[in-house]
Amino acid sequence: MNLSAELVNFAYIISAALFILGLKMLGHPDSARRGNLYSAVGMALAIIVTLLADSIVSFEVIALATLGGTVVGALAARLVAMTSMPEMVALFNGSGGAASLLVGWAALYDEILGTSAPSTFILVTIILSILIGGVTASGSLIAYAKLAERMTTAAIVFPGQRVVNSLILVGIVGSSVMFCLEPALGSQWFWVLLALSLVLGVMAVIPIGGADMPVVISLLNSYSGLAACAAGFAIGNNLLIVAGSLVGASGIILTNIMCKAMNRSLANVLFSGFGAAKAATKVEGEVKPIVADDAFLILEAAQSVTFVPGYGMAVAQAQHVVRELGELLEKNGAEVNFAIHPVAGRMPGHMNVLLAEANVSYEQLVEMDDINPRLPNTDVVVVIGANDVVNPAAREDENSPIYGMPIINVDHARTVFVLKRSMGSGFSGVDNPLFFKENTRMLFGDAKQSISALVAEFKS
Amino acid sequence: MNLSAELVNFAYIISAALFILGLKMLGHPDSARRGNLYSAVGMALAIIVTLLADSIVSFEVIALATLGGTVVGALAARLVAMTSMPEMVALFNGSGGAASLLVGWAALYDEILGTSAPSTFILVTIILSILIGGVTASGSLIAYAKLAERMTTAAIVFPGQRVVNSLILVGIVGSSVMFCLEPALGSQWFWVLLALSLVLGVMAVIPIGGADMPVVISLLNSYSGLAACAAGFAIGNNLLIVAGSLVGASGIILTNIMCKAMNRSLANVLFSGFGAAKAATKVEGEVKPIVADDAFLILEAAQSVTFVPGYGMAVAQAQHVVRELGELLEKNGAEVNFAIHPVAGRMPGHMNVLLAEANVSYEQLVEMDDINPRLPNTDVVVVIGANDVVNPAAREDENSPIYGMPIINVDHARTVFVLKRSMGSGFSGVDNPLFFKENTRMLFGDAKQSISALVAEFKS
Amino acid sequence: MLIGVPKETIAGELRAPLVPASVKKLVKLGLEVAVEASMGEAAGFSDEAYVEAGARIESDRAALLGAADLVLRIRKPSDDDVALLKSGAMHASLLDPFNERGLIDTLAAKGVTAISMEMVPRSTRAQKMDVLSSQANLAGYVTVMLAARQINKIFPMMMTPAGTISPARVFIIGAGVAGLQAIATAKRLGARVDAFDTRPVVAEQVQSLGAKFLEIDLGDTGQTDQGYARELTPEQLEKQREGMKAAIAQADVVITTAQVFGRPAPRIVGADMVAGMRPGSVIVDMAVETGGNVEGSKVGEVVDVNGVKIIGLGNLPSEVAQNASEMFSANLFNLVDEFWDAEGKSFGLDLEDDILKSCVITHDGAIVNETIKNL
Amino acid sequence: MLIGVPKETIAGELRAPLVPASVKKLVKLGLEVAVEASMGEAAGFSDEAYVEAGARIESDRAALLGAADLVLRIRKPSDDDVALLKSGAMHASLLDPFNERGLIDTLAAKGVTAISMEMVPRSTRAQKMDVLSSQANLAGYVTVMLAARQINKIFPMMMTPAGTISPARVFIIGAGVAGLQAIATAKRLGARVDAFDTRPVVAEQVQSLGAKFLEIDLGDTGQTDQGYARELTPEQLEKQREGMKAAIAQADVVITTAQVFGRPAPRIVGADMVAGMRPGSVIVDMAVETGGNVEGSKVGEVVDVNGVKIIGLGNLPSEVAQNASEMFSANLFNLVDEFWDAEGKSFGLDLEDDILKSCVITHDGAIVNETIKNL
Amino acid sequence: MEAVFLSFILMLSIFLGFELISKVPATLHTPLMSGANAISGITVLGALVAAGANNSEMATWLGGASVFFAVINVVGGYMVTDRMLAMFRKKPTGDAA
Amino acid sequence: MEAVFLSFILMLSIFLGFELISKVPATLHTPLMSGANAISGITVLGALVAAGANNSEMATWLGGASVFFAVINVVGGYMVTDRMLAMFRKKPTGDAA
Ligand SMILES: NC(=O)c1ccc[n+]([C@@H]2O[C@H](COP(=O)([O-])OP(=O)(O)OC[C@H]3O[C@@H](n4cnc5c(N)ncnc54)[C@H](OP(=O)(O)O)[C@@H]3O)[C@@H](O)[C@H]2O)c1
Ligand SMILES: NC(=O)c1ccc[n+]([C@@H]2O[C@H](COP(=O)([O-])OP(=O)(O)OC[C@H]3O[C@@H](n4cnc5c(N)ncnc54)[C@H](OP(=O)(O)O)[C@@H]3O)[C@@H](O)[C@H]2O)c1
Ligand SMILES: NC(=O)c1ccc[n+]([C@@H]2O[C@H](COP(=O)([O-])OP(=O)(O)OC[C@H]3O[C@@H](n4cnc5c(N)ncnc54)[C@H](O)[C@@H]3O)[C@@H](O)[C@H]2O)c1
Ligand SMILES: NC(=O)c1ccc[n+]([C@@H]2O[C@H](COP(=O)([O-])OP(=O)(O)OC[C@H]3O[C@@H](n4cnc5c(N)ncnc54)[C@H](O)[C@@H]3O)[C@@H](O)[C@H]2O)c1
Repeated sequence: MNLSAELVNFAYIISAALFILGLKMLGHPDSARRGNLYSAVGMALAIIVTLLADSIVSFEVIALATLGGTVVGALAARLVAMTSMPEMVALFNGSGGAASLLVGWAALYDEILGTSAPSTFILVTIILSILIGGVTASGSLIAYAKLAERMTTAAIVFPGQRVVNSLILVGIVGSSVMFCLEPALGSQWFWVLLALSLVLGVMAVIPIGGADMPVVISLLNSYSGLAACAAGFAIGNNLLIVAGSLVGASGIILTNIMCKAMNRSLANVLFSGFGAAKAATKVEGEVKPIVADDAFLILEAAQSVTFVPGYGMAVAQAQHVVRELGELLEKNGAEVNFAIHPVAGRMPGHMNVLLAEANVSYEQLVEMDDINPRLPNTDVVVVIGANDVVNPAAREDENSPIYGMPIINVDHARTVFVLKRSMGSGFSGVDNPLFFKENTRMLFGDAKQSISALVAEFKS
Repeated sequence: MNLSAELVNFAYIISAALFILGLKMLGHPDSARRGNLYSAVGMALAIIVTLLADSIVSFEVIALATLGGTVVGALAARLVAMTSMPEMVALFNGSGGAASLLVGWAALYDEILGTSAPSTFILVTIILSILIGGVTASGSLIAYAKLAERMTTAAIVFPGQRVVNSLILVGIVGSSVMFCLEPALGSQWFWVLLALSLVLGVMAVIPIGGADMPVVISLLNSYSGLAACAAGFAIGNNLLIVAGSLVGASGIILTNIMCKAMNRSLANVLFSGFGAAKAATKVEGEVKPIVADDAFLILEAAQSVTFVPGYGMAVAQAQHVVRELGELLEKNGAEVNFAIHPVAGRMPGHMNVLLAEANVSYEQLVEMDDINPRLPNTDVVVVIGANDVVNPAAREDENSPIYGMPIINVDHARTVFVLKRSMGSGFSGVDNPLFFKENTRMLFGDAKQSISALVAEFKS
Repeated sequence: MLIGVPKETIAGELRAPLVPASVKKLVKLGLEVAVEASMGEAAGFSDEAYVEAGARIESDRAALLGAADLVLRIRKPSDDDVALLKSGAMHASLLDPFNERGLIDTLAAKGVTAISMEMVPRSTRAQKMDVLSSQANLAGYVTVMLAARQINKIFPMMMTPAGTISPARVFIIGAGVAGLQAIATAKRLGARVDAFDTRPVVAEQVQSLGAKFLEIDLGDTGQTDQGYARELTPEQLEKQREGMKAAIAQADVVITTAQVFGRPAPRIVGADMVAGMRPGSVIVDMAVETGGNVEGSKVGEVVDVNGVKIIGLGNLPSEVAQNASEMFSANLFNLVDEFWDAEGKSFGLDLEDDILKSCVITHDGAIVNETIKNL
Repeated sequence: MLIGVPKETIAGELRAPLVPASVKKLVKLGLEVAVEASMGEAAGFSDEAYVEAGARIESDRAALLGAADLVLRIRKPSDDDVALLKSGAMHASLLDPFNERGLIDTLAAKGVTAISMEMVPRSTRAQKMDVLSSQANLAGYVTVMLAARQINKIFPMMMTPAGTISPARVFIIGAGVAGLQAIATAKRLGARVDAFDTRPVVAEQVQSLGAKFLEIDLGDTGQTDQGYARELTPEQLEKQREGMKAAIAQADVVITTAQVFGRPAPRIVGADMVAGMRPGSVIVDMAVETGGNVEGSKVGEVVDVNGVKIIGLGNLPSEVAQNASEMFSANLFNLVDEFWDAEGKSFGLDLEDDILKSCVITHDGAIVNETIKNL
Repeated sequence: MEAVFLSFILMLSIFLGFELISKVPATLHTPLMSGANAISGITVLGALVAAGANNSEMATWLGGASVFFAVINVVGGYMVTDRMLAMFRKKPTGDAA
Repeated sequence: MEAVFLSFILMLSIFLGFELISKVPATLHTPLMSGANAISGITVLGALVAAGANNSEMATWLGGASVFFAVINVVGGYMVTDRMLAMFRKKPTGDAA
């Protein structure tokens, strides 16, 4: 049965619609599994109609390769331990990249051996497909190795890294140009390009630490979408373009979201290989503000959250929204505490009055001495309009007027959000070095409004 | 300057992107105005490149028509009173429909006078363009007349309406088929089609009451998008297709949203012309459940909201979320009250304790005798786990054990939401006819969860 | 029709059966009102206020009672007062009819139509006339205030520079109207509150106020169709005591409000349980007037048992006499209003009516109430 | 080093300066503690508890005071007690140094190092030793409980079948530590609360508790760098009285806590203002011991002025003696702990230290405190 | 093949339309409708081609008329939308509500 | 002209991709990534054409290899995603939290 190109393409439209639906549904916990199924159906449809199209004449190689791929893929997916999923995804992604590279390479044969001379546009798309495919393939392999701890998970940095990387880039651009000018099957420029693409993938991933790998995989995933898209241009296939660009765009967004959840910027990851050596020396005394959107992502990923309320919570009358945020966090699976400093507020028991009014249960209130040993294992501390009671100067600065006062050591937690309206000081008028610490983020604004914004994020 | 088709189309891509951005931004209050500007820029770009394209050779008619259209459009937009905006939009929409109709018609000339015989596909798209354009044009005119009170705003219903409408539909299908079989410029089938399209538009809108007009206009707006889309197919213009289908799809969604805000179903509006006569006889004793999404839309549009808490609010411990919802409604511009029935709850002052705990100010609490006269002018009453205290049987049913007890007459309000878990009765064990009233919607579920869902909607 | 309101004579009774606001409403209905001089003084309502509201002040008690068609008062009348009533007059007040058979007979003999306010049924419709509810509600509030004054601790939790004060633990036995209000008040003040009641439906009500309900499996308990508790069997009572022991020992404050309608209050807290409490803690026995829930409690006294103070103050609503009078008065007004025939200018004494059937005790020289007649 | 804790002798003083929990901590630091027999009884702490915590019970007061290196107590010592002290001993208690020049001189003459607890500075660091704060906090709570017991109304709003009870209006004058806690407590009980203070920073603090701040324009008022109020000029005081008149007349409860450190309390509520209040309403004058904010208030009495009750109870923290003792004791412990040199096993009496500089009054036979010396 | 591409575009546009207008506050319903209506004036492109291509006289006149109507829709639509949106001043953010 | 259509499609797909993945709960990051990765296995179509079109031997072998890799990506990707998602049982809705 041979389908006309029109029919095939209409089937592709349906496939594309199924991919779109699938992606949409993957974003909601309730529908995610069904979404994956939809997308798989779309894929199956696309493959079937492609096989039935009249452009395919021999099936032996296809059958063999498909069988092999299916067995490998299925076994890998089945047998891998639940905990090794991420590295498995990296490997799959890498094979997708390899496939794009090979498709581009094969297209090169068709084009160059074809009737007319290949247009530059086609050549460029082919080169892109090979380049991005190559980067994805080798990069994913490295990511896999890091995640599976087959190599050091630490960032690999060496002097002159930036120079080397720049040289590689120059080499890629140069060989691409040369190849376009003189496209030939055995061209040495082609081999240079191929090799450099693979090397670039390796170089891009090695300077990134193991903890950042999920972000890298997400990014490589986005790349593999772009590679498919480029391949689509190269061989004139709409579905490759649609599906590829969908994956490319959504992958970038997802990467961005994941970056935020890890409290890093996308640029930081994108160019980490070229700036990692520099990033180590941070300016002391820099204030890092954060907006509610980003704070939400970090809170959402947190396993343990401790609130430290102070006078500012009372001024903002934020106790009700704070309790609500606490409930939402608990529903999200986090352990939530309220650490009460004895002198927080403006009268003894000020925080107790407010939190009781908001119906925070007594069980969640923790005294300073009990919370301090637990803070180093706390993911996020949210300081709500407190200042003096979390001022590390009381611990560190012998000249401070509050030196010696026991404080809540929020700076020992993994991440600290400080919610206040300005950089102003508290009752005692003492400046607070907490605001400048590496792991502190300032969420400026009225505490009630800031917390409400976080609550809104949780509910949407 | 003559632009190549490629260049024109690349410019169209930019225009399309601007439309998409514009529509996206129109959905958020902060960016809406800028969004409209983006979309206008996209339109200007599209018009300019089209004029520069090599397909356009004479400009006199264009110049004249453009001048005329600009003057009329600008004057109308400037001079119309703020209150008459909706009818103005209806008129604009109508002229959009007329334009589509005319483009289709003109395309007919090109096709039939053209070199090859017109394909059926093209003919169908032309007919669609004329049909939808015609319906939009005449329908919008009627909608305008109703809104501007140039004709009766009441629904016009006559016996045999459904028969007439069915005949018109049959006529349209028949004449279309005949025309496709025998396409000719002066064909009587064409005229029949044209006339019936215009009649259909009229028939579709007259049976709809004035209050529903905004929904109808939104729907017609969606139609005019589809008409543009059909015209795009007819003349092979990508931008028409993209912009037209964008408007078509978003218009349908918007219509749906507006329907929900008016507490009606889209089907009800879509087929109102064909079922209006039947809709008058409603089954008595029907319970109408509602989900939080829909309830939200009604609350969002409400100017005055009264909460009536009962024992169920206490059981659900929903007082905090209720206060929050109240605050959100107030921020949204509604007047919010809490009507407290003297015997609500299970101890005297039960509601007071809870609402005070949640920090609802005493000023918002209203006694039964004070709220009752105000209820007929209240948009929405939200009954939160109350039952006996809002049971109209106490007023209406002489045999009821609670006959004679003064109640809060929530059934006098425009819309009543009853939040409870089941159809079960309250403390007194008496069934509640309120649940079956025309203007009552049951929001089933634990009160705290229901209210939280509403709050979440408000925040997203 | 003339309403007569004598001054309460029982010592410590500060409430007034009718406040000026209700007088005004009664006058508007077309009734005449006469009140004994200084009737409302103790509750904060001056004679002038009554006059302003439209009442007549009468200093001669005998004349007042002799002339009235309807006498409104809080406590049951003395025999002397009954003697002064005119035959055929109506009389609405608390009567304690289960225990005052003599008084009932006297009233019947005198031909008085006596309404016992405690017999108003506990239906949704009658709730506005229900003085037991309205007064118990205030009493529940007062119990907590009494406990808060007597105990040497504060109720709320406070984390302060000088250490953390843990919240007082309050345990409330009997979560009827008074018990629930006590729960709410103690919760408001920041205490940690547990409660217990024999009626199973109450658990949800307690939780609806944010307090904890102590689960004790007593087997079948249930309630009457009026919503009152049934009396427990001795075994059940023993089980209950056992189950509550730990809760009482932990508590800083125990408030008991357990009543069984028409019977003496159940004895729930024994001397052993009192002994188990920390010195300095406090027990408020709200049932002290009907026999007491707590062993050793005495009416009108604060008994100190090894440092545990047992407060047995009676007539708690009188402690907030102003509000209590307002509520009692509103209840009486609602009763009159419900049955007042505005056209006929008369009281529609329909003995078939659900409410009147249960609260009118004597009429036309006989005891008409079924429950009381067959006692 | 031996800490000696004599029993308080002043009538009505139920608090104990040191509770067993603190004794345990002191012993752990390496100090010896001796307490007079039955020292903590009134606050609920038995001698056994002290022994268990590691203290020695001493029934001979003279021996106790004569042997102690550091005496801890609540109230200032009598001259007899001072005479018993050994020269060079330290003595920490309230001293009222502004008004007790004679006592200070005696202490200096005896060579005692006397620490005046009220002179502990109001810095963030010293707050844990600040007994004025910790006791005023509890006193603020007690004022509301006193008012709630005395008034014939309830505090919260209630919408009931028998009508709506409007919330009590509470007006609080002076929103320092005690005033703020009074605000919080009254709010918790459901009252409608307004407050006034002369220090402008307080407005925000009042609002942070959900209460309303009464704005009266007094011109420049301000506060000392210790956070205490400055004394008003007579004109300002007049303005204040005028501005508060309406608020007081409306109020069911007025609670006054206004103090000016080291001076007699300002007289704020005059007889005319009391007369303007509704009979049945209540005034609590917390400043009664330092002269009273209210005209007509008497220490230790409830004065009835035309139905308005003016409560002038002194020593309010004693009403919640258990918690008050715990707090006072924690403050004293924190003081010792802060300056205790664990290695040298001695008290680091560094007179250059911010805190000690302001609270040590006499040392080595002389008055060392600048403020007091130059009084 | 063109039909294929156009259908692809149609499908994608419809999905996008749905995604874009998922949740709009009620206050924006009218301006959004009006703004979308202005976009549907895109028919003006078809009208321009019809009026300017000089294919047949009738087509030119029909095209001219359709340019007239389409321009009304475009110009009026954008202007009226802008006027409506100009009324949406941000509410002053008020006190810490 | 084909490039025009393809670009149109690209533009629309990108917008759609952005709209679709606007807010995803953190728990779904990994499965979503994995699911998207499976979709990117769409290269399999190109691979099939390359392997089956019989244009040149080299192209066929390259195509065959790329079919192999692409199929791994597709099959493995969908299956692993499904396995991950199967773990997301809805939490029991618990008490009235
Ligand atoms: N507990 C007591 O009994 C008592 C009594 C008197 C004094 N004190 C003293 O008060 C201090 C208490 O420490 P603390 O950490 O609770 O308070 P704090 O040190 O005074 O700091 C409060 C912080 O809250 C912020 N804030 C104010 N309003 C806000 C709003 N609406 N939204 C967000 N932030 C707001 C302020 O920063 P921005 O202005 O930048 O927003 C301020 O820095 C201690 O120094 C203590 O000694 C305590
Ligand atoms: N105020 C007093 O002093 C007092 C004292 C005793 C008795 N009463 C009586 O109690 C009644 C009070 O009337 P009311 O209207 O407040 O209460 P009600 O008539 O008892 O109705 C309460 C309703 O709340 C619903 N509900 C329970 N839990 C819920 C939850 N978690 N979420 C949502 N809904 C929930 C129940 O319906 P579902 O089960 O379908 O959810 C029930 O129908 C009157 O009859 C009064 O006479 C009053
Ligand atoms: N329908 C109405 O409108 C209305 C009005 C008022 C009250 N009621 C109902 O009547 C019920 C009882 O009212 P009440 O407060 O006047 O009752 P009550 O004063 O007779 O008794 C007080 C409480 O003591 C409890 N009790 C009895 N024996 C006990 C024991 N051994 N241990 C522990 N608790 C014991 C009772 O269950 C009751 O809750 C209320 O809970 C309410 O539901 C209904
Ligand atoms: N730094 C700390 O850790 C710390 C500790 C305790 C207290 N403080 C500060 O010290 C302040 C005062 O504390 P306090 O409560 O012990 O003060 P206080 O007992 O000396 O006075 C009570 C209140 O009365 C007010 N007052 C004086 N004259 C008045 C008048 N004419 N009218 C109305 N009010 C008048 C004062 O302003 C003060 O608020 C507190 O508000 C607090 O901010 C700080």
